[in-house]
Amino acid sequence: MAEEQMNFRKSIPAAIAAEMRLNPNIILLGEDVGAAGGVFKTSLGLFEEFGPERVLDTPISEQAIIGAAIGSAAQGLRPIAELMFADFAGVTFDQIANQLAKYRYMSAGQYKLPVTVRLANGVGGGFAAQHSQSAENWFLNIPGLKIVTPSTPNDMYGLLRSAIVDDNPVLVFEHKGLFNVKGDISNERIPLGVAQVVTRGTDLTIVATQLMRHRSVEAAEILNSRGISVEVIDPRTLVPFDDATIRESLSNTSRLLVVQEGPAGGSWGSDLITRTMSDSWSLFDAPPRLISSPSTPVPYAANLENAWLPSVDKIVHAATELTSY
Amino acid sequence: MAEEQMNFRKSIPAAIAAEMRLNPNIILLGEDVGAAGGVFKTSLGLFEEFGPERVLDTPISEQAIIGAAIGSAAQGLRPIAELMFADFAGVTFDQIANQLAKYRYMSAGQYKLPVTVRLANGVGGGFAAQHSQSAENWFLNIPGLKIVTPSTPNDMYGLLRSAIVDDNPVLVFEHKGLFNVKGDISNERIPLGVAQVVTRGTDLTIVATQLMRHRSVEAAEILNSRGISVEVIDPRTLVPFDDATIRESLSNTSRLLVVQEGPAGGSWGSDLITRTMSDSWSLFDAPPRLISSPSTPVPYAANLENAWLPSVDKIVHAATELTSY
Amino acid sequence: MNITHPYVAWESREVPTLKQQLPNDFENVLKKMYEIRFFEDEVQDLYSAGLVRGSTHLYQGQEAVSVGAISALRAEDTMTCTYRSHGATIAKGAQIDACFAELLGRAGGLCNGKGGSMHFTDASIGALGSNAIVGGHLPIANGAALAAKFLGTGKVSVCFFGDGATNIGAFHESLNLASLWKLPVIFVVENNQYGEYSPVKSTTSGEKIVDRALGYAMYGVQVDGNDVVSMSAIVADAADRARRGDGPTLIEAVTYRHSGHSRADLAAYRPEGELDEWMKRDPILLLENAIKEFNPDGAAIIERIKENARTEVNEAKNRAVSWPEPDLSELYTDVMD
Amino acid sequence: MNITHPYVAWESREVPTLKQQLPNDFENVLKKMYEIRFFEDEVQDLYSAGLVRGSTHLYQGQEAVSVGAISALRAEDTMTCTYRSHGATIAKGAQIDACFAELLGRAGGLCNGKGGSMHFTDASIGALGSNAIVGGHLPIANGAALAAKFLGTGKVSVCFFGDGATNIGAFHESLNLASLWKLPVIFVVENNQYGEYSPVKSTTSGEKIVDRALGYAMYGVQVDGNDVVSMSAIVADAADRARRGDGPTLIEAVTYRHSGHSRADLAAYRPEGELDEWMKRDPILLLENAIKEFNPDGAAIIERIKENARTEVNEAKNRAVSWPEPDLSELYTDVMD
Ligand SMILES: Cc1ncc(C[n+]2csc(CCOP(=O)(O)OP(=O)(O)O)c2C)c(N)n1
Ligand SMILES: Cc1ncc(C[n+]2csc(CCOP(=O)(O)OP(=O)(O)O)c2C)c(N)n1
Ligand SMILES: [Mg+2]
Ligand SMILES: [Mg+2]
Repeated sequence: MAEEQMNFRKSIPAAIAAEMRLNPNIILLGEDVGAAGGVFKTSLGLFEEFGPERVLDTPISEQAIIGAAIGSAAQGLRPIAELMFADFAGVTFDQIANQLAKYRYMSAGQYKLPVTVRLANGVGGGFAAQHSQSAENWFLNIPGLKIVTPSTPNDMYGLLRSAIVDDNPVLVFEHKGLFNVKGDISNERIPLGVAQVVTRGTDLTIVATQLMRHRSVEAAEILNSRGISVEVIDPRTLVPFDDATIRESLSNTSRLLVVQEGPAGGSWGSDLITRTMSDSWSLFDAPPRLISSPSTPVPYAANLENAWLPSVDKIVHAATELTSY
Repeated sequence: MAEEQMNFRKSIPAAIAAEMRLNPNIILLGEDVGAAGGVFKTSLGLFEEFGPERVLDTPISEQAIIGAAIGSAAQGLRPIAELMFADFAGVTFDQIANQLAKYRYMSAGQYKLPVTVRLANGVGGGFAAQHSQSAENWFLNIPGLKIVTPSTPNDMYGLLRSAIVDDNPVLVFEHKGLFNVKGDISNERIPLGVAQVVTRGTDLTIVATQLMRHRSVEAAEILNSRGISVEVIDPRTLVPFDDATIRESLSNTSRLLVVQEGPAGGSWGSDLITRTMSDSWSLFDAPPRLISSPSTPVPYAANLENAWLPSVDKIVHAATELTSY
Repeated sequence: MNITHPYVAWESREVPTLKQQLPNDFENVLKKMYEIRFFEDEVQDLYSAGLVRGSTHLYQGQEAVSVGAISALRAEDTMTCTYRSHGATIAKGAQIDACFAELLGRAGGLCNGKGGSMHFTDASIGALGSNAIVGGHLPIANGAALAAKFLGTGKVSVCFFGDGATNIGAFHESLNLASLWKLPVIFVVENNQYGEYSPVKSTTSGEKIVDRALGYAMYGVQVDGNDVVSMSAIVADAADRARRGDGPTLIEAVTYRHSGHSRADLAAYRPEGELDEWMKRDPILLLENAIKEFNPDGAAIIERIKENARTEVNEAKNRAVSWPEPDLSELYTDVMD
Repeated sequence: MNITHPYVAWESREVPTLKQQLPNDFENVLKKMYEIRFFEDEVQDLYSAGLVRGSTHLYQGQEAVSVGAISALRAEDTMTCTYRSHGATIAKGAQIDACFAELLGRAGGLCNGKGGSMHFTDASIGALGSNAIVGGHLPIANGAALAAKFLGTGKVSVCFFGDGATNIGAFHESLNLASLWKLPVIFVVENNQYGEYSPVKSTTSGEKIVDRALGYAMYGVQVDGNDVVSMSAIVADAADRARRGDGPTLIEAVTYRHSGHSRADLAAYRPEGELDEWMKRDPILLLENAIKEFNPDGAAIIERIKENARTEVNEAKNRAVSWPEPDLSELYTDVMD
């Protein structure tokens, strides 16, 4: 199909519409996803095209939203539930972690739940502590959930389509800081669990998602100009994680830097380093390094929030240190 | 004070009573914690001693329980909230992660919340997927919470007392598989954030908590008898974590094995390995290793549940491999 | 205090009772109730013998609630329930040997032994799942109803839960949404007087649980949960309303659990004599009295049904006990594709 | 339909209104309302100028709710509210420059700039905190009330939230617990007709929000939230009841927000003419009309108060804009000891 330029925000309803056209049993539900087109305008046009039976505005009842998705999925629908800010997963954590994720296992496979949960995560410019979290990390210890973290309009589009047609529960995190990023869209599904090598390089492997992927690419350009050749890899999916691509890169670079928004504790970056160290110890010529946010909630003030986010400078600095190890 | 033998279960109300006697503003609230003495009998006798105003039975309303603790702590009380099975933290995740943990930061320190939350975690013999989780891992990515995981009656007693008098929110995980473990009680507070070196050794450092600490000690005995000298360390507190003690041990053993109940993703074991590798790379002579449960919910059937838990055998095997690296 | 509540049918409608009539298919109804009774008696024994692990929550005394409710529904209707779900799952039609096997953690169990006592699930009979999180299944019951409405299957979603569950957030969110969207769902509160060790009044504000229906402009009915005819009639009404597109109903079935909350709970918190009073209203006893009253051969019929049920349950248990543990590979399956 | 609801005072009690009387301290009441109005107008400008980040939720049109409520309370009473909390926090007595500074992310802000628009907190005046999670503060309001009861301080805990919040689980759990424990808490629903872009009827089942009080056997009152005298009288009643140990009250204050939900929302979803109708019932206008009606010097008094408020707000803003950003070290403080 023809490529077209689209921003991240618009790629979302485009992906949903593409799948909804193919399968009449796909529904979308959430707060103000219908008539209003979503608070982030990420479901714009869907209500008009698919009507109030397939695009459902709900009360502010996140447990009811996820439960409706679970039950209807068990009975033949393929629901997409939007939770708006990912932080709101807190009020429906039970429905996601104890119900959605475990349903298939507890029933020994009698029910599969093709549920997509959409969440807007990350720092978005002054939303403060309860509206800025990288909530993808909350679910890493909960088996039974796929976790998707797209960084470009094309990945957003293609991965969301794959999430919707996947037979497993999939959490899709849409980063608030990326909504206005533009890029080409190839109008195709992108398989879950396949990393993307964003820039090729030989001295250092940087693994990063979402906003940090973009900062890492910026850093890589600076580093390249200083003679340090950096391979930036975007895993795109955290569960399942494409360890093979990281390992392959490491076998060339011998150095690993993981850059992540959000605190280090219980994070995917921490998991990646532990897995890679344990399994591919001999590939390393230097200690692995995790750049993350400090262990604090997200502050409001611009200068504090900026300092909370790992900066391009910080990445450049750490990369330089690592490669001179 | 004189030492006495006590089991893990009984050390809990003993600790609570000791602090309640010292401070009239300590209250305990939760489902059936009062007249019934708790579903695990871990508040036995408190209702009788302190009465219904300080030991409060609540409805099945976990959000209301944690909220009552937060608000009353902001107004001068020192509440202990019991959530019964740690898995139920799912229905009040928002109150813990978005409210309790962030309250102090968001208000720039205007309020400190001396709240203790007690949760019964881990596998307890056939409670299955929704009543067996190691929920301590759910909170690692949430700054603002101390996390305590005692393994012995004495640690349970002493750490719980410290949690209660701590000015920060503290989550205390009481492992269901340990309730009947007996041991000496020294009747003193034990500071949070200090690891315990359980067995001294020179070939390998094993770090483990709760049930896995006990299995690790068993494994260490077997390994010792085979000429492998193992240092078992119980961190006792996951946040703050006593990295220094681990590092010191590693500087002797050069080998690290972390043993943990629960899946590897987003876990404290994963965090520990990443931190230690990044900070103390040169101490390692072999790849670090994480033994964890498989990435599945906890199954019910005895043989499956047993296989889900890391066994002494598995520890012995991994330790042997590591030391021959 | 008498609340005038336009949505509560209780005061305004004659509810048929066992004093007036037998259930249509009274033999099957009695049989199901006995199957459940004997099943639970056996479970208690198996538990005491150390063969059932974790927790079990028995249903003796509440049989009329789910048996009555399900007798008014269609086979294809869906059901969700709590950890105290052995009764409802058998009432819905699960194989008894597979139920035993699940409790025993055996291959051939409803969930291959992976779920256990608190997670009885049988997709083949529309038993969508039992939930060990209080209130966790109410939102899910809505989802099943939403699918029925969307697909036009005419299915009704029945949701059983306890009095204690009416105080948890998920209850509220679910009732509001169901009412708003006119979902074909029937919420059945089994008010067995206690949530764990706490009497319902000590944890639940309001005059009656069913009063909460008003806040959602939902039909609400309080009914004698030990009277299988009343239960059936009220649920039949609710199912009609649901299938007509008139939305959900909240039914408060007043009943009693004979045993403690779970496992070894001896229920010392119950006032002296309370159990005795309720034993006089044992749902099986009430049904048997009616059968004897309305049928000259009543006593003989009862005896036959009872013995059949006893034998079947016993044989089912013996089969299940002989089945093997699940294969170790089961540990890793059914997580994700 | 008219529901006979024994707990609802609305029908059974005469509620005083601005048609009958002025607030006792009407000058201060008007001043507060103008402070809030001008504050929010400035915030809109600051937001448009790119000086306020994230989200802001303005309060114009709802001033009578919190100003009226708080005028009936004691200074030591505690308050919790939502992200739409600038009004309530100023009503409770926060310094206006510190409020501006918080929005601007400056040192000297209520929370040193760490909280922002959605987390106004001022311990010195009992403003326990604003919550960006819908319903998240209701359980916390109970906690403050529990402490007051336990310590015998006589403090009342007032809790403001929106109509949309009445559909979330925490609402239900909180009202049940408050009723059960007879906590001295006043739940004030600011029914401003919309939750985000959704009209209240599209998300909220039941005839009236206040009907939900019945399920908890709680006092419930619906009141004209644009009438500062009615608000004050009803809250005074509720506070008396709370201090007497008679427990909580649910007050549904019917009101309207003049602007969109947040930031750039132009509120295109509102029916044509709706805003105009409500502007005729602007709470400031209603109060001014009453002042003119009851006081021969009314017009002059109003003019003086208005200008004072305008000047004070403007000066406060100018001060706040000149304050520095928080020190970078603030990033790391106030997490844990
Ligand atoms: C969210 C949650 N909180 C607490 C529990 C522990 N628990 C299990 S059963 C129960 C009592 C439930 O009472 P009720 O709803 O009346 O049902 P019953 O057991 O009487 O059938 C409690 C508190 C739980 N399983 N889930
Ligand atoms: C748990 C949760 N869900 C959703 C949101 C997003 N949200 C913020 S305000 C709002 C509308 C709230 O409406 P209402 O309670 O009527 O208050 P109002 O904004 O009208 O004052 C929503 C849905 C949130 N902040 N928290
Ligand atoms: Mg009950
Ligand atoms: Mg509103």
